[in-house]
Amino acid sequence: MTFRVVHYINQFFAGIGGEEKAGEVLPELRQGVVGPGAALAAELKGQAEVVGTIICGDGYFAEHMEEATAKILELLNSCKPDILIAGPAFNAGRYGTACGAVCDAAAKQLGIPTVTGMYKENPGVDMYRKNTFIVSTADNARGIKEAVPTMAKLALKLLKKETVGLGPEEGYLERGVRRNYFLEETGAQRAAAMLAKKLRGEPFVTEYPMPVFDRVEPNPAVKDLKNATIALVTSGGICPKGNPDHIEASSATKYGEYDISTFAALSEADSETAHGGYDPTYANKEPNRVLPVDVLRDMEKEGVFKKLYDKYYTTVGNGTPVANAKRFGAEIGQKLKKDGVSAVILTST
Amino acid sequence: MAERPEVFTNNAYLARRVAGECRFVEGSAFDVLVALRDRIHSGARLLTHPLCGNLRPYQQPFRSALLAPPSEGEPLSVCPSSLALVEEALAVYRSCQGRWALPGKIPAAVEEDYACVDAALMQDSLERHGLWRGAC
Amino acid sequence: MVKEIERAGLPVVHICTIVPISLTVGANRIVPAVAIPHPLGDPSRTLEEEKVIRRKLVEKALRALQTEVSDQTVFAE
Amino acid sequence: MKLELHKVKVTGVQWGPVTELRNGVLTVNKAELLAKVSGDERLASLDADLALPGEKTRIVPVKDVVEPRCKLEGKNEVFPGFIGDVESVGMGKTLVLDGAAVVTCGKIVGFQEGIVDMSGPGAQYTPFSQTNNVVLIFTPAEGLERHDYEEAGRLAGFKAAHYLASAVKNSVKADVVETFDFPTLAQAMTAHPGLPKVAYLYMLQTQGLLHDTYVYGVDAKRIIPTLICPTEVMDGAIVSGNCVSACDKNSTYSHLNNPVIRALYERHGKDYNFVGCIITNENVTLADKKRSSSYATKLAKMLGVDGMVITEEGFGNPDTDLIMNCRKAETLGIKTVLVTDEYAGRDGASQSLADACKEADALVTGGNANEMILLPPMDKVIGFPDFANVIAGGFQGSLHEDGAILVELQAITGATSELGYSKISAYTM
Repeated sequence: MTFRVVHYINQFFAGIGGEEKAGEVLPELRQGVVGPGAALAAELKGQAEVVGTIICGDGYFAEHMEEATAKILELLNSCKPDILIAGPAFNAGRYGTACGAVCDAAAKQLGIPTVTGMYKENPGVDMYRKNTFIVSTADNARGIKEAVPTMAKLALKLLKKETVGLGPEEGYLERGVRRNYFLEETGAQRAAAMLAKKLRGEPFVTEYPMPVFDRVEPNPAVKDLKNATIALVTSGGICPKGNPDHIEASSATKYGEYDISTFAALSEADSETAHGGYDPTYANKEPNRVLPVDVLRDMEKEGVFKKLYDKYYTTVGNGTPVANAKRFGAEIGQKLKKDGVSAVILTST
Repeated sequence: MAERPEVFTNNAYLARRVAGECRFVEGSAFDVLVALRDRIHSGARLLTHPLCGNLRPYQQPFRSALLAPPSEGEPLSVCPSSLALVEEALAVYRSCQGRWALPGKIPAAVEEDYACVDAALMQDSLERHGLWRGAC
Repeated sequence: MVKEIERAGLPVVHICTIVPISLTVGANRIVPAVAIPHPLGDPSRTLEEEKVIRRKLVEKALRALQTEVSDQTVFAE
Repeated sequence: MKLELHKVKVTGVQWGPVTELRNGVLTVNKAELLAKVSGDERLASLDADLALPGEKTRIVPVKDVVEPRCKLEGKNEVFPGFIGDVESVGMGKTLVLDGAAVVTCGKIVGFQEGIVDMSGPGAQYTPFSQTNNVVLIFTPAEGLERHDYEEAGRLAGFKAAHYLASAVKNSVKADVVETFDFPTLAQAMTAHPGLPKVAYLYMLQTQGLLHDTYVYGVDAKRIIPTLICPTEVMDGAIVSGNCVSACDKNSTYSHLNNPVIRALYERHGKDYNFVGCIITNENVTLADKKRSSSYATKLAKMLGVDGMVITEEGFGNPDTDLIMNCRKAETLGIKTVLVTDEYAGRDGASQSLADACKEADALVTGGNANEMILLPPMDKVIGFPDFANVIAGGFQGSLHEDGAILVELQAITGATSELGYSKISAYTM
């Protein structure tokens, strides 16, 4: 029996069009292979068949994630697939995110294995690496020759329920997911051997690496404060009253960007905190206790520095996954840098 | 003599055995941890570990802990190790959110066993502070 | 988050209550704040007094931004 | 201290008129066994059954597993403080019925105990699918308090294990004699010059009801960390009163056969000089945790050791003890290797330990206890199968109509041993 494969691709790889079509192409199912599916089918070497291809525009997916996912799952389910293969998306951010999201949903709701492919810096990697196998690809479509055979090989392994090895051997980006396996020696024998190596100063491999923290070099100080633009960022969850963007009280998946250009200070009437990690009474009563707009506005008027940046950025630091926090920081940093901000005050609770 | 420690619990079985006042939290074990965290934010220190025994959050519906209140007249300072412990405990609970055993949602006989074990693990610590009233 | 903003090339000062956590998340310029539910305020004072406290913290933060550092630095006083 | 373990291989167990051991087969007079074990008015009923490797048999819920042992020569008797007097053990000769085990089975509280499958996919996860098991099944007297019930069940296991070994001791000859000779500290300090000195820091679960361990009959939460001779451990100086979390509780059987002691002894004189074993506890209060970790690592420093294996028992709260022990030892210049297991969630994506430190750079894992396993139905179930629904690692609905059980490895006795008894590990996929 051959396994049934469904392939997910975007409007560009389906030959419908580029960016101009990204928002228009709704999820659709075509029988058999489309575009890069031909190369994939060849690599599956008759052991699995690409029975259908689902196509969706990246822009449409990004803007209608819930509806698009539901529709794609429905189309997928109608094919009775044994596996979903998505992409590869290379370094295309929205395409990568869509591939990851579709794989995640297929695994969770249909219980099938999934494989996709992305460049290691694609934002989809950090968001979905735990939920699917992401084969490491080049940053552009020229890498398809290397990507497709690796994806096909991994897919066949998953279909045959063979043991999947480590990321570097199999070509996928480490998922950060723990899996059990049996070794030749008992844990005690391994510990005794590891101690001998550690004492001799020989290299040894821990079986569980502790979470690591990386560091960034400090940037140079602000030389000319009088001409500086200062921006405010907070992980204390301050947001406009009513939390218009629904920033989550914990495990935040988004951050907010709000205009304060006309504010002399924040107040109980216009702001509140979305943060669920502390008692919100004090921040709701006087939001400047978390985001000191009042004082900074005064100092701007006094000419201590030139300008308080027109917007502030906010999220909730409570239980927010490291990958999300990293992405928020990177995006906020880029925007501030582009707008000529000189330095940032970040407040946390 | 240090000030009387504060007992936080959602376990009525334990609360009945505590001599004197008890901060009873209506709700889940997670809610107890949130109450502990807020109290730590206002300067209290943990005296007992915020995770219980060997039971996972999705098994044990009850959670109890002892806190030392902030010293009167001292400037407010948050105990970083207490905060780290309670945050780690919250993370353990969040990692299995949706599976928590909740008071009133498991068979009564089993719930009583859980209540008893939670109390038994606290008994020694309560006795040391003269807060254990004993069986009732 | 603080680290990624710094990585984008902007000096960042982190005003936060629990300095060890700030050190763990990799902030380079750290100013200790008042308390978790109100890092830049103190509800036991009057609003005017609070604003003075807040002003002092922000001034300290601006001084930190004007100070060259080569490693993680806590600006306590 | 010198101890000889006289091991007789047991390859089968059966009921019969006389308790004896012939050609590897242990025959047990059931009435005599029950008579020896009963007499505790706290137990309303007591029964026994047999479970052999390869049989389609499931035992649930398992409280403890005890290896049959008794003294042949030397002072006192095994399990000091319970069977034996409180005088020192660990010298002379001890008979071991190698390949046999007493498994105790009773529902002390409605949630905590483990599963042992004698065949099928679950069998490879528990060492007690390989032993010839005499199973004791008990129920409590009306209104019995849980502490008393736990103690009665614990004692029944020791009595049965001691009875089985004692009943055959005069008529068997050892297949293997293993000799363990630990020198005095004075000698140990100067032995094997040029080799680094190592110790074993042995953490005992001691948080309270169903989370206790006893040393010479003393509740180990009452001890200050201290030294113990490995041969004392082999004579049952450390016994388990811990019934919570089947996968990583250290049963009395695994204390008796502590694999870390064995592994360090195998390398003794070759890779390092194994000078001692320090026991410490895992408490509820943070003050106790600080005191015990400081005291235990200070003892190690006083012994002048260069390295140490540290084993944990349990998850969550004890992770704090493990990390404190590690950090304090490394700060004192003692290189550590930790043995633990993981709770990384069913998908393996959560943080494995509740605590961490950068000094913990050498860690051996017994695997992720949350990984799921489907245990197919068995022909015979010994014990109380309905408890799979509330057992640790089980969940509502885990007992299927056909008798299959869907559980986390956590429910399987000894699956992710933190003494390093099993061959499971985990890797980051």
